[in-house]
Amino acid sequence: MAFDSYTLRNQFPILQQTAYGYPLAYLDNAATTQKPLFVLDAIQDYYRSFNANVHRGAHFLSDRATNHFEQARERLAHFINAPKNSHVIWSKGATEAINMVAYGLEHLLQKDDEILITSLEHHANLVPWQQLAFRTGARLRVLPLTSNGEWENEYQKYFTDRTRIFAATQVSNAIGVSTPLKTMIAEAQKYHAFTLVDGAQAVAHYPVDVQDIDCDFYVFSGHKMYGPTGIGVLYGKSQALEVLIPYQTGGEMVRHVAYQATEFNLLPYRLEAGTPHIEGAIGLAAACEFLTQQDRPALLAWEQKLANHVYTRLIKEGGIELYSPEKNTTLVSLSVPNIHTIDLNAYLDSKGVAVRAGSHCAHPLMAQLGVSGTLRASFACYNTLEEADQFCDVLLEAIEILGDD
Amino acid sequence: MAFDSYTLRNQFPILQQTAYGYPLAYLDNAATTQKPLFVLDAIQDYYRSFNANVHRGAHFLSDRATNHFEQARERLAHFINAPKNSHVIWSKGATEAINMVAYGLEHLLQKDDEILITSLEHHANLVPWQQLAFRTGARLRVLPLTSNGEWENEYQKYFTDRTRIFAATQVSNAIGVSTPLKTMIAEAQKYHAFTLVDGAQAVAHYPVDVQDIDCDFYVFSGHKMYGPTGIGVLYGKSQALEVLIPYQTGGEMVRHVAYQATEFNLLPYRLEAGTPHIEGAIGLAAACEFLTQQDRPALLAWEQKLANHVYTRLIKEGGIELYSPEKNTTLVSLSVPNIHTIDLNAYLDSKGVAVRAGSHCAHPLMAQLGVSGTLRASFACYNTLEEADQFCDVLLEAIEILGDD
Amino acid sequence: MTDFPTPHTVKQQLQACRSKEETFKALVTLSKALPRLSGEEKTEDNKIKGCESAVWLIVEEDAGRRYFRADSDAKLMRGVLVAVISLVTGKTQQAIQEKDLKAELAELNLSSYLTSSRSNGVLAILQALQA
Amino acid sequence: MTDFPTPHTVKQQLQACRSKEETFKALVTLSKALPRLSGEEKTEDNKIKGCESAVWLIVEEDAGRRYFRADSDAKLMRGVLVAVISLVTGKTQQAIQEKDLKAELAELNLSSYLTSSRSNGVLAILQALQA
Ligand SMILES: Cc1ncc(COP(=O)(O)O)c(C=O)c1O
Ligand SMILES: Cc1ncc(COP(=O)(O)O)c(C=O)c1O
Repeated sequence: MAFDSYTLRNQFPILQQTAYGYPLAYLDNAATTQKPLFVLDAIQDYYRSFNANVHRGAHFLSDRATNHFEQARERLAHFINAPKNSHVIWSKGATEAINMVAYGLEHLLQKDDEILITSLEHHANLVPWQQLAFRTGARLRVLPLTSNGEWENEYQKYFTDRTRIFAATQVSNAIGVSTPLKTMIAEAQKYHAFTLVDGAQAVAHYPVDVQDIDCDFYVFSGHKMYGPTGIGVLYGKSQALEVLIPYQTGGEMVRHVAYQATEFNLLPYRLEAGTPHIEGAIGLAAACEFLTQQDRPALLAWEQKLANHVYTRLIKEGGIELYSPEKNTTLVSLSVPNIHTIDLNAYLDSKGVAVRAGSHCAHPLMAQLGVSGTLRASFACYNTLEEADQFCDVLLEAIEILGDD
Repeated sequence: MAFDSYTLRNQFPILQQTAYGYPLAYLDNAATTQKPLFVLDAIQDYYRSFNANVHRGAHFLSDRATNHFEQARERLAHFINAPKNSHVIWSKGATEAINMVAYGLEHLLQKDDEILITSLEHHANLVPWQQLAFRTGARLRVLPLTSNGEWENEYQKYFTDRTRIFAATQVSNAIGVSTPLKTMIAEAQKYHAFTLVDGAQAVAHYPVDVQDIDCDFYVFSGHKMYGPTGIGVLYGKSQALEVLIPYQTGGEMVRHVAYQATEFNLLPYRLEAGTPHIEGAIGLAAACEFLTQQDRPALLAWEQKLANHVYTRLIKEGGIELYSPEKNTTLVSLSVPNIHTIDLNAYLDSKGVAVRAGSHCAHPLMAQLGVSGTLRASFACYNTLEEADQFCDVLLEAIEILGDD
Repeated sequence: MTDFPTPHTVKQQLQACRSKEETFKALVTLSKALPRLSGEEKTEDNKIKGCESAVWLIVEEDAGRRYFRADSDAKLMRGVLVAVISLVTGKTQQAIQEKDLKAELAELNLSSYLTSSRSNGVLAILQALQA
Repeated sequence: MTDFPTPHTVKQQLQACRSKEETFKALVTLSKALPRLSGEEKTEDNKIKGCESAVWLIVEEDAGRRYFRADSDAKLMRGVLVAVISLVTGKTQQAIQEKDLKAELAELNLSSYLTSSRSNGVLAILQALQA
């Protein structure tokens, strides 16, 4: 394989530590990834050399800050193949981006209109739509996807002439399956619904082409793709962004303000009130550059190999329920009958293995699977086969100790 | 004086550079401040040692990240003398915090209710209220303050039984005057109005005691007080925060989610949807610590001395209109008849002086002053008398060259 | 199902642990001493809010003394419940309220249950016990 | 009020500048060559959106050639306007559109007017000239 995770790890100083005397195996990457030195250096460089407020100033530092900030937007546009920079709106993260759309479309929704989501959604791509439905009298409908991420038989009946918004995740954070995104979007388009894709779990692993997906909106968070916290992106087609009522108002997003009326600015600024998270935008652009410099197919193949390795070892053991697919995923999600995932988690932690237990912010999906939660090990490019084995070994040990009744 | 800005400057590597061959005099601190090494180190330390997602995880790194994140909240609470940590809600900045309140109170507003602001407000503390008024049929009223920040004669008539919200800045970003905050708040309380104070220009300079001010809400941005970008605070009294409808929904802010209904979490989490800006919170707490370690009265006295020095030099020259007060302010705001502030700004920049020209996001205030914009030099603790003189010298040179007709 | 242990036994068992692994094993052993609640007893009212695992707590009073029964769907939490309950059961409300339970848990090597991310759980239980 | 300078004079004056300060002085000199617009000509329609200072532009056509008159409330901007207009005035629309105005401004030491924070202004003017 063209790439070597052991070399790449040198970019991540945080991984070179022990936890309670054990090597730290950080397998909680679907929650947040670690940051390469390349990103940390970009942040330091910003604050040490050219920090200033953007757009409004005209001096040595503010010119440089503005140039870097707008170049960051350009890099992000390039990263997801957006046709123009102005399609990239900075947000705090995926959650804020979805809320921006839910708020911005409210004026177009009427009683008995329908908002369609899938059964695999994270709360971030569910609660904003549910609350929007409550406010407008629209109905929230749920497209049932099987736990393999496939369509149910009669999915057609969920799309109707009243479907105004269709929001779907690209990859499930809880069980790692990918959804049949392009066909779902195409189906929604037949009904002229606005389409939003939650790419939070996709961007770190898969190449994303928003023009190919052809959705109206695409959202993601920087911190899940090797970038800083507090920054994310709302991508939108021009016409889609144009109809959004600005979610926030204030400085930067206005042309002229009088007490009686305010004239808003053009895109992208119209949707970016206040001083932006300049450091975050520059750091996230550095994360894109870091990823672009890698052999991305090799990275993905490696992450999938680690997940598959764990899947294969555990399925052989028996007595473990696996919810993630065997292949083509970068995480493993499981439960063990009669042992609480929180107990497994605590035991794994005590031996240096960082994973996540619980509902993964997807209560309805857990209900559908018939569990209160799962244990999730999620991989990033810097993880190693040793870490995958450390997870399996300690998990089996935990089952032995905790299963003792 | 107990403090020495030349020593303090060593904490700010960005200031040790030249612009076009001239020493860089960064006098645009009201737009954003530079960050001390103490803050930069806290950011690096976070990403290099304990970056993880907070609250939802239970492992070595997430425990440490959560502890630091919640300690950051505690430090902020302490910094503004909030009675409990849960009164501190993280926001993207002052702008988002004001929008959170404007959105959250909408359900309490009726047609013909009144929202009262002052004539000194930044667009961030104006447009959200104006738009709220448009949405609800409430009236936006403007309490006229003189350009000395004093009450107009008949201010009483602006407070009425219909005044539901009173929002005022503590310090004007455009002209540097302080408002008669406590008496205004007390007046608003007589009418049981919700009170919000925009502290964006206050926190870096003045000690803030929210219990003493006794406002319902107090907002500010981290980047204007030596902290990172993308982070700020919404402080609120318990009862005030409790009535806010959550502005954003999604993960973290929920207790339980079903398709039919969602149970929200307790404060502060109820108002913090999604993965927070963890680095930002930790960096901002470091900025508070940095400030707390200084002799703050000495810092303020120094900043005021610099502003007063410039004021005194320029007033002697004649032909310059000064809008900021002579004393008790940390900035100088001016215009020169027949010379556009943008031209002055460009000339100053060419000699390394970074100031700001324009309306300072306060169009209505500019209209009141009868100018299209002003030139503003704003000081921070690391500025020097040499820089203040560099500003005056280059400004006078600019007036000579540009005034030549 | 063993007898409900005394604070002394709990202390001995937990303080002897030299690693997290040993603490877990000890908590598993302790957990077996917790009489499980019946389905009907696991009501919403008895549920303690803010725990990552489901925890139910029933307080009974007899002659001025308080007795606690509890359950959880997580085994280690049941072990923790045995430890905490051993510290307070059979005492008067006032005696319970005067205790510094956080400090006592820390002495039992259980302080990792008191960090802010997990505390939601155990701190809420302590509050319920001292209510 | 001097004659409207030729591209050649503009080039000579601006390319001779060895510092930003000299460029400013040259722009001030150039600005004097710009005939000011009357109050009535400064309409909202003639105003170019997106400039930090107010800029008005009037296009007139005569025998297939375009002539530009402009004004601004900022003096340096008036100097810049003289420079840009000298490059295009009296030419056909097609000839104007074929020009790489950004590159020509850069040659005139005016590239600092083309950075993204200030560009709003000058880039909007170039667009209007080439429309
Ligand atoms: C008085 C005042 N209020 C509000 C703001 C908005 O702050 P931010 O842009 O950080 O949200 C500013 C800063 O521009 C300000 O000076
Ligand atoms: C699929 C999915 N959508 C949305 C989110 C929300 O992202 P954030 O918390 O960064 O806003 C997450 C992450 O938690 C996620 O996994």
